[in-house]
Amino acid sequence: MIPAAETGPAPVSSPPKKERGTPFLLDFVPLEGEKETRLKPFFDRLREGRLSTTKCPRDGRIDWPPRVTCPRCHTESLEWIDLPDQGRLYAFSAVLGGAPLGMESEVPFAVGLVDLDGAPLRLYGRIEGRPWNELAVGEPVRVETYDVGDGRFFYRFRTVR
Amino acid sequence: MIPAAETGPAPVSSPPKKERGTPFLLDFVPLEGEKETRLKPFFDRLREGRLSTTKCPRDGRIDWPPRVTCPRCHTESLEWIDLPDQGRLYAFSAVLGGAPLGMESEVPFAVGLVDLDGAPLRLYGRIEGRPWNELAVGEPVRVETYDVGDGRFFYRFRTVR
Amino acid sequence: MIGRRVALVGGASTPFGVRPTTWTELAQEVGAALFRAMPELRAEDVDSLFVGAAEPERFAFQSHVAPLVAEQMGLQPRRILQRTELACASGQSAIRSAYAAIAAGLSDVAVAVGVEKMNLPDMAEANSAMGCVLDRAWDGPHGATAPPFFAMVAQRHMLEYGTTEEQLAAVSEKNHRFANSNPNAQFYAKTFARDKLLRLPVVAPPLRLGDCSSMTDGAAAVVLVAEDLARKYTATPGWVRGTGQYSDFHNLANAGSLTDWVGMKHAVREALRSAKIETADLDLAELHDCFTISEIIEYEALGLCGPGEGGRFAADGRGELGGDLAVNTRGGLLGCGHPLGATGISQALEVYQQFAGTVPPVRQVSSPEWALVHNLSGSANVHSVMVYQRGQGS
Amino acid sequence: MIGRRVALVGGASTPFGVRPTTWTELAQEVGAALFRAMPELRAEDVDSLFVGAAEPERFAFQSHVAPLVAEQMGLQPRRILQRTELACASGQSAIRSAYAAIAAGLSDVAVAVGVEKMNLPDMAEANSAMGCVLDRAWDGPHGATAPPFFAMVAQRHMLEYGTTEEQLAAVSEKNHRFANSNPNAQFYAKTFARDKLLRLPVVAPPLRLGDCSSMTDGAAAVVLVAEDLARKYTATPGWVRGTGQYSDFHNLANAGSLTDWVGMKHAVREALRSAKIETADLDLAELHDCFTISEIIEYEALGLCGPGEGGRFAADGRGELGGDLAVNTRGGLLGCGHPLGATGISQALEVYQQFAGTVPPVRQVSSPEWALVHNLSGSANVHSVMVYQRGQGS
Ligand SMILES: [Zn+2]
Ligand SMILES: [Zn+2]
Repeated sequence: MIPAAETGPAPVSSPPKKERGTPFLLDFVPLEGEKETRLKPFFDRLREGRLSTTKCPRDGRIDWPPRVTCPRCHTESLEWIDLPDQGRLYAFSAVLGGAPLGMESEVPFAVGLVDLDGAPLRLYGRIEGRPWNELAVGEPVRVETYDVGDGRFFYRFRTVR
Repeated sequence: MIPAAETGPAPVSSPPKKERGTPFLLDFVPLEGEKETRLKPFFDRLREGRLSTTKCPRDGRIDWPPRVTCPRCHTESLEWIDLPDQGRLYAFSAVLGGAPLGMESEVPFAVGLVDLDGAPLRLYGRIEGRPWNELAVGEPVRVETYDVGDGRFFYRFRTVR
Repeated sequence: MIGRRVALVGGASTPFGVRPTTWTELAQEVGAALFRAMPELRAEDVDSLFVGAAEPERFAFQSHVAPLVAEQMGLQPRRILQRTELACASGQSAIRSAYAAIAAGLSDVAVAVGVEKMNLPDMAEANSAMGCVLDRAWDGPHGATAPPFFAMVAQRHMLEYGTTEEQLAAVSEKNHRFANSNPNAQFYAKTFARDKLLRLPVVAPPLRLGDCSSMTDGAAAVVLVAEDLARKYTATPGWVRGTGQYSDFHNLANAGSLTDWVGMKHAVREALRSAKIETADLDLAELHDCFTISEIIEYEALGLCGPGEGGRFAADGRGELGGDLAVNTRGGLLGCGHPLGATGISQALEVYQQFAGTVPPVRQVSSPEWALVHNLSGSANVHSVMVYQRGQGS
Repeated sequence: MIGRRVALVGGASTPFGVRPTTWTELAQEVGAALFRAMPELRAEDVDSLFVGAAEPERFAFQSHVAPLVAEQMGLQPRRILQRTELACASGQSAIRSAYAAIAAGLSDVAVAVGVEKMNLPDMAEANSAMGCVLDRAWDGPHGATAPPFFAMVAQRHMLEYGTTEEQLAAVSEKNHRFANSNPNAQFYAKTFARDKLLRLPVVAPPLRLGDCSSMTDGAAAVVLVAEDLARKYTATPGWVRGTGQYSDFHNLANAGSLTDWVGMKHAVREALRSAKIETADLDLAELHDCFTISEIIEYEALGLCGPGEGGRFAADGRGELGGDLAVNTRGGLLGCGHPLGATGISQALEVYQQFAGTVPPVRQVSSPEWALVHNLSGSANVHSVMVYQRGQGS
């Protein structure tokens, strides 16, 4: 027998409304509202300055990005845990041109992969603080959260030296 | 042996530039410039008030939309012919809601399929002139061309009664 | 067919509707639902993944969705991984791809999954996405989307054959009623009597709201396996017996008759020929009722009635359970909603569940053996058909 | 493999580059080029059409492209019609789908065609389209596109193994040089000496302009047929002998080692296993050189050299004609440009032409028998490999 999926809140009756800004299909930042994502707790925590993710209570493993189901045992009862706010640059580069729409004015900007201290995660993100040509593999960075400009929050890294 | 395609002008070295207006991926109207389409003659004729298409000189058949190659014999030596500017409504309906982005302010609008007089073509298009609930299958309409607002031209139909 | 036999051995679906979830979360949900529904399925059994999705690039601003879905579902495909797109028929295309791969020996256990998230913050953007399913550059600037096109189809059918609004409503009432037995359906909890349907607002004349399927969020997945593995997963495999597709045209100028769906006749003929059966052998059919008029013309193209008789066929209840052929027992696109890529998968899931005898009695066909699934896409310019046969008792 | 043998029997390409044409016009051009190149092919022979296209929904604001391409090429598919998408590997996915369909007996004569139009009026929109190939919602907001990702791969390879900019330039110089023999290549008429390459602007450090493949417009098509039909079209069929794919991850956090492409090793192993050959048996390879560092790591993953030795392998000319293995004789993605969906098709066309002995002598491999085609997609999170064998003389 194939049971109906028992997942998630019940369907709601009308789609969320949004004021026209950047068209959705050119807007990289996730929608963060309760009518838009089951990961609202992640964004609520971002708003409090906390970078977090989900952990499966059965196998004790954490995943990135945060999930609504465990990819291994498929439970939907996942726990939220805060992630370390420090890490080290595993690799980095920079965008010197060819940026996506809406990011052209930020060029040049640095990006990198950051090994979080004490967590088995290597996150990709924007690296703020110093120009790309002054960065070094292995140097420490910290996590910061920020308002993207319309009330939504996201995260990035900042050099600490 | 596989010869290189002998089609079209040689590649050019830089993409066309466009002032930022409606993003390309939300803009239904074709790009009409010589760096953008090999069908520029179609749009040049539209600008002169003429709706035209291509005809294959080998088999004498016309196609819609206009083409750069014949779908039957694959020649690229096609002729341009003007189409009749009169036709009759084969079917029609109207958009009373759910319009694509940029067309919401035009709602309600009528659309229909028009059998051109004396040409074996049944074209889809906007029907202007009278509200949709006053239209009738079989009634005559004429072709008109118009500036979409930024110098590009397109075509539509208008009732004649 | 030359290769191995291929069996449909199970599946699952998320709830369909306006869902407070992202595209990606829907893919997670359907993965969890699938493994719950099929406890004997292990992730490492699955060697291939076929993702049916119409427009994630627009609806979710996300391309390269096949590996994304693999990650979401907890799968690691090692044989074949791809997304197939055929607009409204993307789900069935994923199943057909899995079928070909398994038959050819390139895969043993494949998941075909459909995911679509159509309700966006700005529905005008979603409507633009629907518009570019048709010929964007030539028909699109006029405002060409599915409703006005199928409205013209309905207008011509009414004009040529005397089909009525009441006959259209009969299709809608039937499919919404069936959807009341399907907890995953978008309109599971809503009832639509015929007189209520006839009072709903006109969307694209002559079509009313109840004549049109919805913009829907949802995901569904099925599992297909090679013949020797079928019994490992189910006692009631659905064997893929036939397939047919036909592509007529793209620009609306090249559509030919609006009311005689020649392409569907070709696809049906090929699918039935390959299955070595006739329409009369079918016990149930999932027909692509994106609009009520579609199901009416599909009755005709399938050969259930003569040209122009589809409206009366509907009104006479001949597409009901106990009629000539049980059509859209799942609730159809009208009752379930139409998350483009998930629709074809959900239809196949209904076939599996009908064969397994696990649907609620109110829609259970008695001992079904043969089922046909049909999808059209775009302006009915492509028709896709598959035929399944219930496996004999183990 | 269980079904019929499948042969690659011909193909054609449009010029690649910044083309003054629409997506749709490219599809027409490649149709005309195909029928010119294969005068013995009749449109009505073609029963199936597989369209490889990465993002027509964005690059061309057009979905449901399979029937559109059919109309443009003058084809009317009656068996199978679909578009396959796997980002940068969409073209190879179309070929794989045709292969499976023919092997399974579902198609006899199939066209696999790739079309992409990447140069838009506003290139920032095109860059956004490239961004959503990666995990749009989680990596995208940081500005994740291919160049910075592969730049980090290069940085790590340099750090871990001492790979140099000069070694990267060796790959670029080779592939651009080969492209000078290919009139359809984007950089057919341009030369790039190593010292010139090392002075080009940095795009994403440490990668310079010459280390990166371009945004390219172009289309290519090949024809695959069932075994008994091969001789009807060519005296030098390329038999599909093996296929392998592997999907590792999607979000960049789950990439594991940047420099050890485990997924490619899996895909290569499966493809070679199914072809019953080893790397040493290969006579030519088309490797996915979206960036110079890619080809270097692919040498390693293919087993041509040890871990970290790819840079020296390149600098020593071991990937040249007359070296250990002729790699990217067509000119590669670096020299030909990279119209996503067309790339995999163009690579297969090079294999066919090498087998037929019709490429210019400057890039003709001597009596090739075995060829391997590799595509990665996204952030090298998916690897797709096919192996072809030249048919014996008729
Ligand atoms: Zn778990
Ligand atoms: Zn001709």
